[in-house]
Amino acid sequence: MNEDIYGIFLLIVVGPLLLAIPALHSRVPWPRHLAIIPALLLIVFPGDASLAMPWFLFGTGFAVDGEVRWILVMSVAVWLTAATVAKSSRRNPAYDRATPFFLLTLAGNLGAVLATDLVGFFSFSTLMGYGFYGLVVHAGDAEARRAGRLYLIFLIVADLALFEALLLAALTTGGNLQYVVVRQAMAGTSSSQLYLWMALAGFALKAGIWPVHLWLSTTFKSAPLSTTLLLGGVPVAMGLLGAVRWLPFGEIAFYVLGMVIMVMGVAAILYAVLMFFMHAPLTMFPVWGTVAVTGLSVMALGTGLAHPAVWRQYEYLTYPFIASLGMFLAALTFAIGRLQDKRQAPEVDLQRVEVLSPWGEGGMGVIERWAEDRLLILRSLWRDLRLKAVEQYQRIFDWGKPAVFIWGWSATITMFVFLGLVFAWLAG
Amino acid sequence: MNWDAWIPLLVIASSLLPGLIIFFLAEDRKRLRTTLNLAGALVKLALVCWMLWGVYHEHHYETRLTLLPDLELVLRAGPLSLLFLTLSTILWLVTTVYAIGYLEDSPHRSRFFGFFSLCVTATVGVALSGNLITFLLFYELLTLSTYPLVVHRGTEVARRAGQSYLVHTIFGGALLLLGTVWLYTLTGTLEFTPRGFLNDLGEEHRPALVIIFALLIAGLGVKAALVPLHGWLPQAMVAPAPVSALLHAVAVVKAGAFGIVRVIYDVFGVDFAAGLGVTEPLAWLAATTIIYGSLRALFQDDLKRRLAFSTISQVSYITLGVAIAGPIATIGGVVHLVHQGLMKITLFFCAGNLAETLGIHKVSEMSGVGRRMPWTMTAFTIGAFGMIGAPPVAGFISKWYLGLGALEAGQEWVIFVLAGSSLLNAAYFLPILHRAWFQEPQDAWPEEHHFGNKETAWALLLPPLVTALMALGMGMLASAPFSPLGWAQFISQREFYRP
Amino acid sequence: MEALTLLHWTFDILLGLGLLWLGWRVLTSPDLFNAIVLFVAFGLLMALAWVRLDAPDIALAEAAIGAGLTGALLLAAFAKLRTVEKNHDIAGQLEKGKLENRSFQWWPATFLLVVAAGLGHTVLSLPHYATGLSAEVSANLKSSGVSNPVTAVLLNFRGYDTLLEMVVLLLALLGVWSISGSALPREAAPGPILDTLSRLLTPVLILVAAYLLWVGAHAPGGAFQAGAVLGAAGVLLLLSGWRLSSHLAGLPLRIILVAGPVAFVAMAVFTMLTGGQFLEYPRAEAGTLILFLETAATLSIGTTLAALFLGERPKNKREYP
Amino acid sequence: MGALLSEISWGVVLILLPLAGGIACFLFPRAAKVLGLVSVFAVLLSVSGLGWNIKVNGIYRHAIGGWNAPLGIDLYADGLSLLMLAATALVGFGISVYSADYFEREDAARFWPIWLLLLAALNALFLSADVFNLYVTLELMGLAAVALAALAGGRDALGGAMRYLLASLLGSLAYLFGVALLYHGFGSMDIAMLAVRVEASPAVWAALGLMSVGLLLKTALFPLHFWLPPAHASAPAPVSALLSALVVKGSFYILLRLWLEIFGPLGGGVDTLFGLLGTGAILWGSLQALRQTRLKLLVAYSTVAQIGYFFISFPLAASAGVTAWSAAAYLVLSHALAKAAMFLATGNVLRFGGHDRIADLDRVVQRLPLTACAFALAGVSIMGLPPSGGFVGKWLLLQAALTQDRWDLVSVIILGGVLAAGYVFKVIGHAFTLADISHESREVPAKMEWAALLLAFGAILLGFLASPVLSLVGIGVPFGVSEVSP
Amino acid sequence: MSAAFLFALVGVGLFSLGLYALIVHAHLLRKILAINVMGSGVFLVLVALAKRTGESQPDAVPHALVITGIVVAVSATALALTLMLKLTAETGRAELPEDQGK
Repeated sequence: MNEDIYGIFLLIVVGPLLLAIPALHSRVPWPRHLAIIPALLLIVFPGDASLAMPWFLFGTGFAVDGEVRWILVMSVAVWLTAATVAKSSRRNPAYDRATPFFLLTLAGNLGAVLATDLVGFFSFSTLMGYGFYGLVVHAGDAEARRAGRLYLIFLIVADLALFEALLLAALTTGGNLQYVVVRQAMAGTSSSQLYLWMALAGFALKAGIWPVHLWLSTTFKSAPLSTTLLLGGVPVAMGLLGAVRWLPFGEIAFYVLGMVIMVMGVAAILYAVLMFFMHAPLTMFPVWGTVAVTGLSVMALGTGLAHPAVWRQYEYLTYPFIASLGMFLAALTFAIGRLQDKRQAPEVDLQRVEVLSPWGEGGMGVIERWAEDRLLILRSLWRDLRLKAVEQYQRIFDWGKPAVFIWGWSATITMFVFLGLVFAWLAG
Repeated sequence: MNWDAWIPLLVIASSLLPGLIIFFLAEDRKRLRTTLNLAGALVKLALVCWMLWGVYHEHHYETRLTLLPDLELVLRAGPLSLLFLTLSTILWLVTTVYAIGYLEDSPHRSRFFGFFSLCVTATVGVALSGNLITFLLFYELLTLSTYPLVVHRGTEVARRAGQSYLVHTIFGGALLLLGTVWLYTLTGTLEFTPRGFLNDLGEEHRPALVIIFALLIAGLGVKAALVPLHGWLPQAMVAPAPVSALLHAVAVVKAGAFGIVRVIYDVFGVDFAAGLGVTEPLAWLAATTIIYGSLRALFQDDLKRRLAFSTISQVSYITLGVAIAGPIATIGGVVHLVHQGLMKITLFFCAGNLAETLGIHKVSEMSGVGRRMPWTMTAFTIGAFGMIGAPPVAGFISKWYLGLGALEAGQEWVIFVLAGSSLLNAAYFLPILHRAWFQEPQDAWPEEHHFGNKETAWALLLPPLVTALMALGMGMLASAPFSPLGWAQFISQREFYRP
Repeated sequence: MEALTLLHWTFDILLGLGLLWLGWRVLTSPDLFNAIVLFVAFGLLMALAWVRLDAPDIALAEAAIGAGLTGALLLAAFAKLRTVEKNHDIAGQLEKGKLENRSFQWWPATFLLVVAAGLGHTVLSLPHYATGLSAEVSANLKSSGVSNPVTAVLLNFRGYDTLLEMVVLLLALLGVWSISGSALPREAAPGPILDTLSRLLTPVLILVAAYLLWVGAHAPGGAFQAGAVLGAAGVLLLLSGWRLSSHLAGLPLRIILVAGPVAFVAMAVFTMLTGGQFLEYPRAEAGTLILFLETAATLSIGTTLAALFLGERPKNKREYP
Repeated sequence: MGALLSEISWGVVLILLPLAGGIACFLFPRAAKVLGLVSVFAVLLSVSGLGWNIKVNGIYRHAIGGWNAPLGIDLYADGLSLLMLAATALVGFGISVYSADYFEREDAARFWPIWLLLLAALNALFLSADVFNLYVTLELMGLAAVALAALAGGRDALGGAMRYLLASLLGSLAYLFGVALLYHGFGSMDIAMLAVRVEASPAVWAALGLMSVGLLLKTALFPLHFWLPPAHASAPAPVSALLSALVVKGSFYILLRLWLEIFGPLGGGVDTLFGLLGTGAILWGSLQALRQTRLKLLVAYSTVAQIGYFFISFPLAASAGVTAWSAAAYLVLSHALAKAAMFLATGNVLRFGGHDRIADLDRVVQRLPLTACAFALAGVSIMGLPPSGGFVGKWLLLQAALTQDRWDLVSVIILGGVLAAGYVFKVIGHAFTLADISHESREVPAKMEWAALLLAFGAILLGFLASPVLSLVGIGVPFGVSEVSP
Repeated sequence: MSAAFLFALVGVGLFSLGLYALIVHAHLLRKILAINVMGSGVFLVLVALAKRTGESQPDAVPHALVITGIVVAVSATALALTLMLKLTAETGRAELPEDQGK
């Protein structure tokens, strides 16, 4: 059984990576779809399978079982959609440049889903993170770069926190970082609280959980649909997945942290609702949706931490929940994105047509440009109509460009203070 | 006839002889020179592989020549020696290929390659040294053979850089000499011994030993670019790219770092050193260097200078690893010797490619270069991610063991240093990557050369790709039996912490 | 006896003071020419002192070499110096030379006074009676081949020193020739008096030299003194304008110049080949061999001294076109 | 073969051979070059013969004229003498090869006889066991050296030579005064006998003072070095090499010998004074060398500095005799080779470019790579970097200083090395500059470049030969019994 | 106090006098004279002290040494004078070039 599935496992991860290279020169047709096929096969393939890879990093492995298949299904669906969406805007030359990143991100995602231990998960999710960065900024405008920068900072800080957690886990278990082993080992050690804090902080940052969600809102403003679609679903799902897999839920009761997390979840939902009403543009809707929904999940996590019994009761729901959550968010983003696209499509395409089609679709172009102008007027009118007061409120929460900067650094600094406090506590 | 005793000497000779011959070749004997260079490198590689196999199976390779009445010149291939030796040998081969491409048609090639081979000879000698005086000998030879390489361009800036290099290294060499002699007068031996040879020394010598340690570390710290002895390194950037690559990745800085490893583990013995209380200050010094180098790197626009400050920072990981004085951290430090070498040499190769192909010297000129030279920049990206410590590039492995080792040794503060350094590394590398991959190129490159439909010459492109792949492979395959990590663990078990 | 001792004492003290005074005058006399003349006088006084010290061999050597030849060298140099300085058109150079440094310098003087006092004390602290090596010398005198102990020491006991001494002379000549270059020997017309004088004196001097050489074996005299006299003859000839004919100025001259050292080297090789030590003469022939050596040495010394006086190397057209 | 080797009295051969060679050169000036080269090579062989002899039979002693010591003169050679003789022969041979192309026709006729007589003088000096005989050899050496120094002619050379001559004569006279005192005090001139008879007395102290001053003056130890730079800097290159590498060592050897045998055991603070002067020499010489703008002067001042190292051994010898003296001996040897190479290299530069201004060396050095290499290698030894003879010497010196906790001397030794690096690289740095060619160049014969290079290489090679060399030097125990090693 | 010591003291005096003149005077001819006077002083010490044998025959060895010394002195003087003349021809002054060293 394992022998049969061996190659496919490898392909799943290595396939997209290998495809990334020819994709640099766009030599392969349909590279994005091609890359997803192995994963698709894996879903269809019946039965559980696992593969140990002792030679990789500190020794890791891949495995498919019922739980993983849920997530896999969600991922494949989301990625397929994204690939298709992206395919439709083929004329965009940024497409070719984005493809490698798309593939890298895909590889990271799939690898993280399949990994059977912490290091594997960490490595692949890091790959995914940097891939996302590429996807976010590949459009290349200033807004995108700003978003990318923010995203990067969060990503790096998150990785640091997770790295820390990893070290603690490795120290406790003596190098074996299988999920099961770690969960059990961490339940009974003094450093488990530090580990929890670190891992939670890391995943919070990665998933864009309030109050460290900021990269999400900025990114959504500027990224193309194929990216936002992914951003909407994948990171949140992966963040939650990571948290569920890394943390000894159900085995440890950590009331304080649980409560803190629950409060954060509530606050996130409140915040999202508030913002949704004040921050009217349609594009941003998925953002607030995401924030709100993740708030919900965070509440769930907090509850699990505070009351392990509750967690154990509903544990069987975890993976379907994560998968459906991801799916839902992606769908939400996609839907709104399509609407958005419909309105913005002429703007983009017209310019491209003008540049790219020398054989004269002149008439059509003129008409479309006229329509575009009208649309622009409409949009500015609409913007002017917004209440001044709303803008004032908005500033309280989101100050725009300076805020991005401040948020980024404050999050980092908090992180360090946090680390220090916990160490002091540990040492004392 | 015991051939095992000759192999270390042959390893030395395999670069020394070609070097000496090359000095006397006419400038236009390109083919012969190339053949000599590559043949030497390949022979050396073969010998090293042979010894790797042998040492793993407990063979002993040792050459002894009398140097002073009671002191011998000892060349010995132990596991630690072989780690550094293998690194030097492989990178010499790669760098030679690169240099052949890089120096196409530039003047004084014979001189360059001659000193280049001498430099490698010295590095190999440093690696194989079996006692402190042999180490000192090759260490100084390294100083002498790199100086001409630093000033190779012959400009005023180069001359000043060379002067700065000399002032630092001569000064350092003097301190090292002093420490060595002093140690010798106390112990009467200088032989590198697993777990040190000072254990039997009386209590009354402790203050002297502390000073000796400081002297040795100061002497080695110059080459290892420990703050505040790092001043020469950024200046030495005026040298041609292969030199910078060799200087920063293999030869010079590594010789310093390797020396520090030797001093702590084979001269003092790590437990003894920790007992003296000297490792902790060293760890702090290394930490300071790590942060300082990264901070300085943030503000450099000149690409090579940025890389140089990055080197300052990264090399101190090695020092930090051994100064933490625990078995796991040691593995991290020692394996970083190799990892940093591969990653940094990749980066320098790429920087050289940019300069040679497009005339790019500054970060601010790199906009959109990823599209013009995708392969080069891919290699660069891998190297940069390795530096940041992102998995699965080799740098991750080093950081992992360093962090784990620090926790194990109860030195939690090191985690902050690592985290801070990673952040800073990201802060100065990621903008480069961003600019290269995502920004629109400018209208024209500063000075563009065309190489047919390739992005650059093969000899320039292959080396960074090879080293980048190796850096990647060493990270991904860290658990494979003959990976540097595996070997570092082997070293730690066999030499440093054998019960 | 008392009176004689007193007389001797008085004489010795006066002689010593005279030496000191002359030495002082030589070094401080304002006029360089006067200084040189005084130096010759000083040398003669030194010779007197040697006699008082029972060192007639040295007295002879001093008179001939120290006073005579050195004086001649100094005077010749002085004359040339005047020409050179005139050529350089620096009027009053010599006058300046006269006047230079007349002021007394206290620091060196004080310092040297201390040194002199210290050395004086040292000398006085030496034992009042010491035989040195005189016992050994007289014990071995018989087997040395000569009966004059000084000659025995010079040519036999410490013959090696003498060998090197010959080399010193040769070397000085080589140095002088090397520095001052070569010139074609040019005959100058001598004044009538000098001409006559030299014609009369030269044979006499050669005879004296031969006598000194011969007598050196058992009485004061010997190769150096004889050589010096021979040299004086050469100087006289040179002063009177005589020059070596140019075909003799090459190899033949050089052979004569090195005859001394060559004789020594030959002797050394000979003695060693016959199974002895370096310069170990067979006892029986020692006297003869020493005489042979001395003859060669005398020739060389005389010629060398004369050549030193001449300064430039006599040019030989065939060898140095 | 062995019998033949030990049959011949090589010491005598060593003296007579160059002597005869010199005379032959003088007699047949046209063949001077060939005769000279043959003689020097024969001397080299004879030194090997003597070395073999000493190695087999121990100390070499030869009573000249069959009279034994107090009355006659003895030749004496132990390891130390052998070392000096070997250094002389080796360096002398290198310089001779160089000179064969350096001097032409008339100059050759002037150079060769004097040089061979100088060689004879040096050999005689190193073999002598009699203080007065040493005086004669000293004079012989001094006059020959002066004659050579003046060889170039011209204002600088003549001035330098004149100053040198005066200093040399003064030194000899002071030495002779010391000889007089020793003889009249103790009735012998044989060093070994004096060593037995001498006891502390005013005569000995005065003799020590006079002889030391005289010999220091000739050795050019700071502050009595004033004559050296002008003389060494203005002489023709091979002559400068001879003067710096060998002649200075002659008087040092006498001082060392007298100290070891006669004065050293008496104690007193003179060794401290020597140490101080040595320190002064190292610092002053190095700093002056750093300041020079002309290459030859730089090298000459480097000699002043290096001489200082020899004298550092004196204060250290009290309790680490063998190490300190071995260090001195090794430094003398390696300095001889290295400094000769340096001066020869300088000569090449001077011939090629017509000047030796350091700032304008640029292409001169670049187009004479072998010469540059020779200079650099010699520099390595001068700096005391490994692997080189200089390094071994400094290592031993440091070892001796450290076992006695003489931190003052340790710091001076280290500092001297750093300063030396400063001035050596001041020159080498110019090998790589890109300045335009600003002069007419003249061909430099390959032999001249190789001679310099091989000498320099010898200095490096010495770094690997410490053990055999030091064991040879130890024959006859010139440095006393070894102290307990650490 | 005997004649031996008297003349030895005179020798010391001459040595010191000569040294003083050597240091103080700039003119080369004067320096050469000074060296000669010094030499005479040393010779005097050597020979005078040889008279301490207590017999009529003094120690012969120093005598031989002094004869050797006298020849050395004259050789050196000749060389020095030649050098002086050449130097003067170059510089116009019979003094050491003051711009070097010292």
